[in-house]
This record gives sequence, C-alpha cells and structure tokens, in this order.
Amino acid sequence: MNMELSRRGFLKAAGVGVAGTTLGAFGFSELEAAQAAAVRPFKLTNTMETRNTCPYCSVACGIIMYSKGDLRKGETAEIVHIEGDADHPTNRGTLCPKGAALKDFVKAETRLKYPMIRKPGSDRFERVSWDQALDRIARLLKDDRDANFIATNQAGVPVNRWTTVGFLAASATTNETAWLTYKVVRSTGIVAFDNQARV
Amino acid sequence: MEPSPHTATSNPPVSAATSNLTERDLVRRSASTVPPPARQLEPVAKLIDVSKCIGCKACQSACVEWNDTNPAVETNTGIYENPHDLTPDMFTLMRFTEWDNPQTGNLEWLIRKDGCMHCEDPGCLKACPAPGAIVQYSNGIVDFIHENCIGCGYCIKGCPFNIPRISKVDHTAYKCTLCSDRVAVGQGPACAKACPTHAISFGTKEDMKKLASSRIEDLKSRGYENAGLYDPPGVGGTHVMYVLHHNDQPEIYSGLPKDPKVSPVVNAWKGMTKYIGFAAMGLAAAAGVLHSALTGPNRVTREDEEKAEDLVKEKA
Amino acid sequence: MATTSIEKEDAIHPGKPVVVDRYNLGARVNHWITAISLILLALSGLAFFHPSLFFLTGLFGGGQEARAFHPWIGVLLFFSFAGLFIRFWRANLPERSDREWLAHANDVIAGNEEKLPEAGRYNPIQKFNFWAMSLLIIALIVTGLAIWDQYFYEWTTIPQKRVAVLLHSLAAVALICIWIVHVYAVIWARGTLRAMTRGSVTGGWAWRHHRRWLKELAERHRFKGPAAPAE
Amino acid sequence: MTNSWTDIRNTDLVVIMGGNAAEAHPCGFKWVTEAKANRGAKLIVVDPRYTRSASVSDFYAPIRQGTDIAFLLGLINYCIQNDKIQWDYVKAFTNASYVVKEGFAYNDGLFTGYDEGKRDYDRSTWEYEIGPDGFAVVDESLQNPRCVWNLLKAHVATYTPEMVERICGTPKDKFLKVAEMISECSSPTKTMTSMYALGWTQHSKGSQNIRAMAMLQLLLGNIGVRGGGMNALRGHSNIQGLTDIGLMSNLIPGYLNIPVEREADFATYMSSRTFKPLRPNQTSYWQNYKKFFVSFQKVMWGDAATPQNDFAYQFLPKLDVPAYDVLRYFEMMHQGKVNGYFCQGFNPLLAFPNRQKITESLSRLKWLVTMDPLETETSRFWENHGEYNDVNPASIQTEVIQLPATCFAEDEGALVNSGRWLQWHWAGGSPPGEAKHDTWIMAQIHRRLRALYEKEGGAFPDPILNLTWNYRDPDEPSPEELAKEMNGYAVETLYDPADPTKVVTEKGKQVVNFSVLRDDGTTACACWIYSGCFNEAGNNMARRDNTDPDDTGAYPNWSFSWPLNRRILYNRASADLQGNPWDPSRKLIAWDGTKWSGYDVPDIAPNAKPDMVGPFIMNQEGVSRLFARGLMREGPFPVHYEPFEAPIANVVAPKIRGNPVARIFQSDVAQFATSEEFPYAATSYRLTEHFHYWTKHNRVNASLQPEFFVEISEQLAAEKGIAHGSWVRVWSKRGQVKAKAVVTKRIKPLICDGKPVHVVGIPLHWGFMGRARKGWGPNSLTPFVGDANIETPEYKAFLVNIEPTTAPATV
Repeated sequence: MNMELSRRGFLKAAGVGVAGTTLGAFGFSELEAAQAAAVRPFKLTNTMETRNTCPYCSVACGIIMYSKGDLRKGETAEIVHIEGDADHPTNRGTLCPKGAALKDFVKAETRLKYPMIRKPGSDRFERVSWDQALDRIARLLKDDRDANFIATNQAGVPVNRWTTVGFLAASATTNETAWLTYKVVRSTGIVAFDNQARV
Repeated sequence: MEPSPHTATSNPPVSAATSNLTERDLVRRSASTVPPPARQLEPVAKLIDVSKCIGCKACQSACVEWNDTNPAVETNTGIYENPHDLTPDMFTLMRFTEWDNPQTGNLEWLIRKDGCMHCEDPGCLKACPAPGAIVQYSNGIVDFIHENCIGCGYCIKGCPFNIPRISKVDHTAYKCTLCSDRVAVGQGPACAKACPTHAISFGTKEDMKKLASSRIEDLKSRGYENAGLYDPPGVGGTHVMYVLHHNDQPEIYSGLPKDPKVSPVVNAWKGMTKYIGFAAMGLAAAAGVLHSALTGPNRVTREDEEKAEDLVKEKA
Repeated sequence: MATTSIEKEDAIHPGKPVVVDRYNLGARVNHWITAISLILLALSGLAFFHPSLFFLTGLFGGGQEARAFHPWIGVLLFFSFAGLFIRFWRANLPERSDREWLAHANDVIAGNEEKLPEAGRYNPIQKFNFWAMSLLIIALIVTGLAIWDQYFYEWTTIPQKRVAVLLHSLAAVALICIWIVHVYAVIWARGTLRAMTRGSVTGGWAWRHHRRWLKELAERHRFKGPAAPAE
Repeated sequence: MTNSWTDIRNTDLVVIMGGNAAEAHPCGFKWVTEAKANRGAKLIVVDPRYTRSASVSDFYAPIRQGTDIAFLLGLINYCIQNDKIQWDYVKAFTNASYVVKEGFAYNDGLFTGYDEGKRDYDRSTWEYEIGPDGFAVVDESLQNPRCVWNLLKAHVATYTPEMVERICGTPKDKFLKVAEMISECSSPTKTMTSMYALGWTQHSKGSQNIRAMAMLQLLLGNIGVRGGGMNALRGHSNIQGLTDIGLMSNLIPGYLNIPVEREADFATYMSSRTFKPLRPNQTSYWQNYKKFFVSFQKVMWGDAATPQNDFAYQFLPKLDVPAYDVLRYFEMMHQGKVNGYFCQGFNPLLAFPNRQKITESLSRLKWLVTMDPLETETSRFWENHGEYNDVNPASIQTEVIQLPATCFAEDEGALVNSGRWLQWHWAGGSPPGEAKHDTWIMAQIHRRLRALYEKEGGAFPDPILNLTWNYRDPDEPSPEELAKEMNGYAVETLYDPADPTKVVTEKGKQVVNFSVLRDDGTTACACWIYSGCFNEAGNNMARRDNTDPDDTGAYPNWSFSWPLNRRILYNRASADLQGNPWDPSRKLIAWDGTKWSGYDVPDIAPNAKPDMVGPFIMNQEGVSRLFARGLMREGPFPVHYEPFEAPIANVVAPKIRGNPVARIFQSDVAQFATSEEFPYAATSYRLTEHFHYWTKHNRVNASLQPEFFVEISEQLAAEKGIAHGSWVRVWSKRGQVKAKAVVTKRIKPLICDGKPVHVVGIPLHWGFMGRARKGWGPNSLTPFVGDANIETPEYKAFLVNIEPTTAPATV
C-alpha cells in the first residue's frame, strides 16, 4: 500500500538524474557473473520496506524501515534497519544523528512491554493484565467524576466541567490518536487538557 | 536546484543485487600480488565539505547503524567529541576545534569528520603482513577483510592519518570501508546518505573534484581566500577528500596532516629492511656453510684429551 | 690470571677421558627454554616479516594465533634469557687477553687454535654473542612492548611505534644472524653441544677451546669423584 | 511555519535567532546550506552561544538571552531610520495607515489601561478609530500622527544601536552589520527568512519576541513570498498536529474556542464571533466560524447535536479561567486540588519548570496514569535514584499505572510537520510484549467508562453516552476512520445553494473540503482546517508524488498541506496590487485578469480582485497587523521586558520586573532570585546528538553524547577555578544540579549596561532512566513562570550560581 509510490521515479523527477549517470560511471550497469565478492553481503536483501516518518522533530523526515517479516501478511515483523527516504522532498534520504539511529529507539532496552501498577508507598512496579489496569482506570475516573463534576456555577449557568482530573497529551502521536484522545477526554468534561506544544 | 553531481540518492535495493566489487577488481592485496584487473572501475571519492558541516554526528550515527557496531557510552571530558577517539566500533568521528582566526579576530568552530582517507597509496596495506587482510579495489576503496586479518596492528603504523583500530573483541583491525557493501550495489556510503547538509558527497572522483571547485569558488566569494581541496599528493591522492576554508593550514582542523605520506620509517621497514634482513641472515648462514666447507669441522683431537688428562693428573 | 671465568658448577672429573662439568641442569633447562623461545619467535616473527614466510603462521594455528603468541613468547624469552644473563654475565666480562685473542682473527676462522691465546670459560666471540644477544633482547623487548597494541597501545605514539617496529625488525634480524653464528659455532666446534645436553664436555674439548678455564679449574682443585657420569 | 522546509532554498538571507536549526533541525537546515550553496544566500546567527548553526554562518552576533525584543525593535528602528522599507507592500498589505483610537498611549514601559493589582490591561484603547461607515479609519498618506506607522516609528525610536548594545550586550558594530544585511531585504527582489524555535517561545514574553520579528518581516515585505516567512521550527514531530486538533484546555480543533462561563448559551458564544470585515470588500474568513463549530459538534455527538439543543452546546465544558494550562494545573496539584492525572507520551518530571515543585505535586496525586513506549522519569518519580531522584517511596501515596504504548514504527497515521504537511505513515514492526496502540488504549478507557455510566448512571453522563462511536471495531477505531472524521462528511445530502437541484455531496460521503461545510447540522467535520485531507479522492495524506514543477520547492502532490493543500500561507502577498509577482523570478501565484493561479493554491478566493481584496483573509481588515489591537496581553507593540530573573534591571523601564502581565503564582514569587544572590545568566537548550529525553534510551545517541554537562566561558572558568571537564555544581533558588564543565571559547562574557554578564549554558537531555549516564535536566533550576499569552515556561533566561564540586555518588 505504501510502496505503490513514485520513488524509483524520483531520479527523473527531481533533477537528480546526475546521480544515475554517476552510478553508471562506476560500472554498475555491467552485470557479468561475478566471482565471490570480498565485500560484506548487502544486508537489506530480502527485507520488507515500509514508509514512515521520523517521530522526533517537526522536519518530519521520510524514513524507510526495513523489516524481517511482513505485517501486511499478518506476520510478526522485526525492524532490522532504518534509513532516510531518498524520495522525500524535505530530507532527500538524509537523517540527523537521532533519525539515523531510530532503530535503536524501536529496540531500546527500556521499551515498555507490560502494564504495571505501583501501589501507594511501594518501591516497585508490579505487572498486571490490561483488563486489570483498564478496569482500575475506568473505576478511578468514574468515581472521581461523579464526586467532583461541576454541573453549574454559582449563577446557575451550566458549566459541565471536571477539574480534579487532568490529561496531558503527547507531542508525537498521530493526528488520529490525537483526535480520538480529544474525543474521549472532551466528552468527560476534563478542562485540564494540555499537550507538549506549550513547552 | 541541487548542485550536481552529489551523493547517489536512491533508496537501497531489497531484492537480491549482484555485488559489483569482486576479487577480480583488486589492484592491491596486502602481502600478496594480484593479477592486473580485467577492468578498471571508475575511481570514486567521498568529498567532505568542512564548510558545510554542522558537526551533528549523523555520519557517526548512520555509520554505527549500517555497520552494526556497538560504541561504548563513555563520559564527558569537557569536549564534544564522543567517543573520544576513533574506535573499532566508531569508524568516523567529528573532531571539533575552536579556532580564533588571527586575521579576522573571529572565532571559528572547525569541525572535521575524521576517518579513513582511502589513500591511493595506502600505508596500511603496505604495512600489512597478512595476505589479503587489506585490499584495494580499482575504484580506490581500501577495505579490510577481517577473515584474513591477524590483528598485528601494523596497519596502524602504516597509516599516515592514524585511522585503523584493533578490536579487543575479535582482534582484527577496523576502519571505514567506504561502505564497500553499499557501493558494490550502487549505493553511496551510509554517512554520505545521512549527512543532513550534504557536507558529505559521494560520486566519481572526477565529479567530486568538480563539485569541490564550485564549493571553493563559493567560499572564496565569501572571503575565504585560502579555500581549497585537500587531496594530498603525498599518498597519491585520496578517495576521501576535504574542502577546507583554510587549505593553507590543514593542521588547524584537529591536526589534519599538511603533507601526509607514508612515513619513511615505515618505508624503510617494509622496504630496505626486508632486503637487508634477508641478506644478513643469508650471509650469516652462507658464511657458516662456506667456512665449514673451507675449514671443515673443528674436532677435539686425541692429543687434546691427553693433554687434559695430563693436566688433571698433574694437579689432582 | 683472572678468576672470574669459573662458575660454581664447573668441576673436573678426572679419568680417561677427563670430563668437565660445564652447565648444571638449571642452566641447561634455562638455555633450552631460551633457545626454543627464540626459535618460535623467529618463526612467528619472520612470518610477519615477509609475506613469503607468512605460511609459517600455520605452525601456530594461524595468523591470529601467531600474532597472539609471539609477544608472550617474547616475554618468556626475555625472562628466560635474563636467567642466563644472571648466570653468565660475570664469565662474559671482557678481559685484556681478549684483545690479543681477537688480534688472531685469521687463526680463529682457520681453526688454528694453537696459535691463539688460551681462552677462559668463554672466548671473545662467545662473549660478543652473549652481550649482543643481551642488548638485542633488551631492544626487542622494549620495542616489542611498544608495538604490543593489545596491552600497551596507549603507551607510545604512532611515530614511536613506527620507529619501534623498524628497530624491532632490525634487532630481530641481527639476533637471528647472531643465532646463526652461535648455532654454526656449536656445530663447527664438535663436542660442544654435549655441554648443553649432558652438561659436560671432555677434557680435550676444554683443553682445545677453553684451556685457561680448564687450567684454572685444575689449579683450584675443582675435582669431583672419578669419571663422572653425565649427571 | 508560514512556508515550508523545502521553500527555504529560495531565500537570500536566513536569520536564525531564537533557535538553533543546525542542531535541533539538521535536515531542515539542509535547505539553508542549499540556499547558500546555490543562491549565494547568507546566514546570520544571533545567539548567546556560538552554536553549530553559527559555525557555518556568514555572520554571528552574540546577544544576552531574553533581550531579543530590544534587538528586533532596534532592527525595525534601523530600517525606518534608513528608509529600508518595502513601501508598496507595507502600504497595501499592513495596517500602517490605520488610525488608532484617541487615548491610546505608551509611557515608561506600559500602554494605557494597566491595572497593577490584576497584572492586566483594560485593552479598550488598543483599537482602530472606527468611522461613521462602520469601517476602520485609514490615512493612506501616513501623515496622521495617530496612524499605526507614526505610532510605531515613535515606539521603536528608543531602540538605537547604542541602546541595543546596552541591553543585549551585542557590540554596536556587530548589531549594525546585522542590521545592514537584513535591511537589504527590503528590496522586492530580496527575501529573508526567519527561522526560530524555543529560543523565542520559552520566555515570559515569548509571543512578543515572535511578533517583533513578524513586524520586521512585514516591513521588509517578506511574508507570503517564496524564501520568506516566519518559520517556527516546531520541536516535536506532531506538535503542530496536536495544536491544530486543539488538545488544549481552551481549544476546539481548528483553532476554535471552548466557551467561557460568561458565554452561557450558544447565541452569546457566537455573538463575539461574527468577525465582520473592518474594511470594505474584505474576506474575513472567520465569518465561517459557526459552520466549523457546528460541524465539530455534529462529529462529536451526531444525532444528539440538534438545532433544538444548540447542537449540544452544553455538552462542552465552560472555562472559569482563561485556561487550565500545565503551570496552573501543577500549581493546583501542589495545592492538593487534583486527584488524578494522565501523561500520554509526556515526561513532565523533566519537562516542566521547578522540578522540586513537580515532584511534590505528583506526590499529592491519588493516582497517575502514564502511557508511553519508554520508561519515563515521570512514571518512576516515586523511585529513589540517589542524588538523581532523592525521594522516599514509602512517603509517596500516589498509585501509578504505567501502560506500554507502541512507537511510530508500529503505528499508522499522519503527523503534521512544521510546514503543515500532513504525512501519512505506515506500520512496519510488531509491538514488543503487550504494548498497544494509543488508539486502542483510549478506546478502552472510553468504552469501560461508558459501560460504567450505562450501568450505574452518574454525573452528567450525556456527553459520554452520546459520543459518536460508530467504528467498525469499537475496541480499536482505525486510523482511516478517524482521519475521515477529521476531513468531515455530509450528514445529509448537500445541495448547491445557488442551484438546489445540484448535489454537492451525497449523504454519508466525505466532503471535498471545508468550503462546503454548513452551520445547519448537515455536515460533520472534526477539524475544519484539515478538511480535504481524506475526501472521496482518497487519503491525500498518503500521496507520495514528489514532482515539483519548475523546482519551486512546493511539491504540491506530496502528502497534504493544510489548509486546502496550500504550501505557503498568505501567498497572495507575493504579488503586488496588480497581481504581478514582486519578484518575477520567484513567482508563486499571479492574477491573469480573471483569476489567481500559479504554483500554489491561492490563499484568497480565486476570483478576488487584487486591488480590492487584501491578502490576509483571516484578519477582519484583510491586511496584516503591525499594531496588534487587543490580541496580545502585553500591548499592541512589543516592549523590551527583562526576564523575571535578570542580571540587570530593565534599562527602558527600570521599575518593571519581568513581563508586567505574565501570570505569577504567589507561591512562586518567593523563589525568584536577584542577580546579587545568583549572578550568572543561565539558558537551556538542546544538543544535536539528542532528542529531548527520548534518545538517552538509545545506545547510539547515548554514546554520541553520554553525559550531562554545562557550558561556560574561559573567563568564568578562570574566575571560579573550574577546570575543563571537571565537576561543577550549578544551583538556582529552586534546586541544584551537578554536571561536567565544558569550558569553551564559544561562550563569551557580554557587557550589558556596563556590567559583565556571564552566560551558563545548560543542555537538557539527561535524567535517571535509560542508557546514557544519569544526570539532571535544567528544569531542576528553572522558574515557574510562563509567557503572558500562552504560558510557555521561561526556560531560556534565569539566574544561577556555579562552583567546582565532586562527582555525584554513583547509584
């Protein structure tokens, strides 16, 4: 779905045709049967490509993620390499030191894997199931909202706000996540709603 | 809009690609001789335009990711260089120099990407005693073949730029390969692709020289009258070249050598010493053989034994 | 007559033939450790010295192994040779008569030992070998450490390493040459080898090559039992 | 950004001030180097530090942090004094000729209407004089002493080069060199671009910093043109999107507002939002506000939003304060008025000022929920990490629920870049362990809460129970479904108002864009400015055609740019009053006698006559504002105010401390320091090797910049006996940090008002979790005060002290 793109056409389109010429000059057009190569085997051979966008700053560089396994076929996919997307008009394949190391963000040892709860006064997290965590959250929300919801102000005007619970949204989630978050949070009357834009 | 030519910007292939760098393309092989290559690949070069470099270390990052190295988390020692030096896990390193330009009185922050220069006349290869541990392709890439490396560190002594490093893990020498595996399938090196400002370009050496001259012209128009291309002839030219704003004093860029060449000491070691050594050892052996032939063995005679017996009798 | 050329273990076993103890067991073990180290060092070192000899690394299991063993053997050699040095440095101190001995170089080469002044425990050529070996081994260990990157990379600069590796190879060549002379001399002067195998030489050998030494031993009544066996 | 990253290639002069693009946005900065290499463009960097941006600049000028307004008004003054103004542009496209009401004045650093007790203004005099025709009075001759031009001229006259040097510490000759280079861009064929970021926003007067540059850009005629503009280099990948979608206390998606208490009903709410044009023939696009608002209500509450119930107007909360921004909310938390808090991909323990206060506040919560792909310091604020987080877990009674979320590589959807491009991306990897998409988590929270309300009833359940939730899989709405809601759809079949037989959009179909939205409840649209992103033509955000006719840098078929795929905002201003481009070599759009066309989607009605309709269609005047009317809390013109913690007193208004209208909480005032106690001017910033507090989890970036440090000048190091690479303690009135000292020539003492000012630079990437070495962030030191208009904390200018110390105890 994301690869039906014009990317191989980029060389023509963006005036980088010289690069093609340059490559030709290396002798790469010759495809004679070669002896065993001394160089390291090309490590992206037979990987899956997926277009994505760097999640760090707002230059929003195009990236290509190379994975073993294809999510679109329902397989488990492991990202093995990430590189700049040469077809992207902004970054043209380049990446900064953060973007160039994105694979190690995906595979960081400190990635979270399971829901955890830390009980009051405890010095550790304990693993819980998603159901336990989410039911607990729903209960906490419901009880607090019912107890502290402000339906009208002193003048009797409906104000329908809830000030004792706040929601701090992110800065790198997708628009779609942001919109769903907006819907869910706004519908409760939470007014302490903010995001990273402020800092 | 793009200055042309520059780094080959197409995305890497994922279908099986034929490697274009084969043993057949070797022009030099350490401690061995190779037959003349059947074809001459177009010489390639990486051009590092120091005047465009922002010292962001994207090249270091991309290099680590592409080459699957594992640099250590060190400390801060009061400078921006990290790791503090090239290591077997860091083939390239931004080196930072805060330089007060005596002519303008302005501070200049000179940031140079250090790494293998891929010399036309590679000192490492010359020094290497292990057959096939260091090779040079006809496009100019000097590559280390780890299966053949014995970890002796002679390449370190041979290199005029202080580049190779020996791994404490597998005891083989590491340095920038110019991403020979990428170049072999028509891609530019990982650092050149990543470089955000196109301070690193990759293409044929001829094209890179043209690109350099346009950059030098731009720099001259901005008042850098000594701007120039660093392609040192002392090592036969290099396949990694720099555009420097102050090409008259390359040493201000964290000690880039002004006129690098393979050290005469190394030349003596890998040259004359070998002949003298073999000659000396041969002469010594030959002298023995000759002497033996002329004089025969020096045997203890019966008379000598008797003399000794007499002496002992006398004294006992 | 100088007295320094006699070692503790030296003794004459009267008999027919006369047998003279020259090297005790410790000295011989020490010597052979040194000798074997030196041979291994030469083999591995020569493998790095010239590509045509690289195949010698096969003796060690491969290039990596040869590279890894060589410096350790060097350390062994150094300490082993140090043992020899401590044993024999006195006996190798130069003497006035050495000059006269050397003045008859032609006779040395021709094997006309009768025309030479009587030699002590070591003749000047042996002494030269001893001191040259000592100095070269010091040079080799110092330059060797300077290029032993696995442990001492930080200790020297690259220009120093370059000089070190050059000196190391030159010293090694010199050492090998001296070793050749040494080995040749042992072979040439028959009856010598047993000094380092059985530990003793015949009286005739001592009379012929180290007469002053023999005389001195006799003079001092360094006799031991009748015809002594090897041990 | 008014323009796009790729447009920077078209510029002649780049001014980086209030940012450090080379370090924080390296791949965007590429277009600066391209402009330099291909157009001979010049780069000016003005910064307290000689940054990596400065290292490739043509000219660098130092400045003391927090004095940008003085510098910028100095530049405006220089341009006015030297007649370096693009007059045709200024006269036609700005409010220079508008006459301001009698009574408006400026004295001693304050405008008319100041109430010291409220720390606020009565802004009624900050308005145009309205003529008998109901329109603003203008004097095109610019002779009227009360016209904006003359007021501006008088206002900036104080900021002479000498005054700039006195306040900013920028040597006069350097300031003049910058002024000379910038003023050249008043030519219609020379363009300057301004690239700024948090170096301007993170001040108690951040909005005014940006306004000052925007005014300068207007005077030079650089807004709406290729290679020009005001280009905010936003920090995070989708901070633009989250702002657009209005995840803020007081916003509705598309920059609409949450009602306040005095807007008791819909009619009252709309009465202040008519946006009647202030000049004849002007567009005043906000006149469509009601369409956007009603369409939003319809998307939220569907059939429950009817004309009879004012489209569920009362389902929205009403604010009793301007906003429950994070500073206010942490103050409330600190006072024990908050019970529960969610942090979705946010790390406030390191991101908000005065960390001690943040720790205390979080400790007073009953519960905290964090959702993040990574371990954050916030989710472990209760955990003892020795000196690095010196807390006693047993005394902290907050229940913490940590939820593992997916990261970008496992997620699908769109991010909005600085240039307003909505770029769709696809998932390529499987999430680790049981990590889940944020959409799944939010849906679960809603579904379970809704189920509880269905079962148990409770406080005003209507907005929850009626929330539109018609997703194919109610447990996990798909990104496409959500994107389609944002684009908007027809609730009923829409007919052309001009021809009722003609169907515009069938019922249930996606609307083509926001031009067809209605205020009668027949359309639904979550975020009107995005409308067009996912219409019946498909997902336009997924487009990846990188053709760029004539290499303008527009890339019109690459993804989707809001609004309406427009790449350069105000692009009508790129042409003169006849509709011809100011610079023919940089044509953007042009008038062909009947319509506008060109490389970009015109930012004006395609048939709007060039000599009649002004280019700034979102303003009621149709022109841009040199005089901001009552829209800024400090006043219609920027004024130099010192930071709340400043090394010198305000030279232009000595009695005023800080920004006179910035909100300060009583509990924080005692923690503001003076320069007697804390003599050194500190600033915080990012380094290129790291991204905020994320990449310290990453082995590669941790190796590239492993350890927390501070940067000081050689002079300060000598004065304090601090050795290169040694440990130092830096402390403010609110806390302390220990760091390695980087002693550098790149920071030099500045002479301000005759006194040397030493700058201490504090980068922000270390904490107590992750792969890099443990350290602190500058927020241990920074004051709890925000910008007067938008409450962005003042991270860029505060006072500290420094001394040598020993290494922290290892944990």
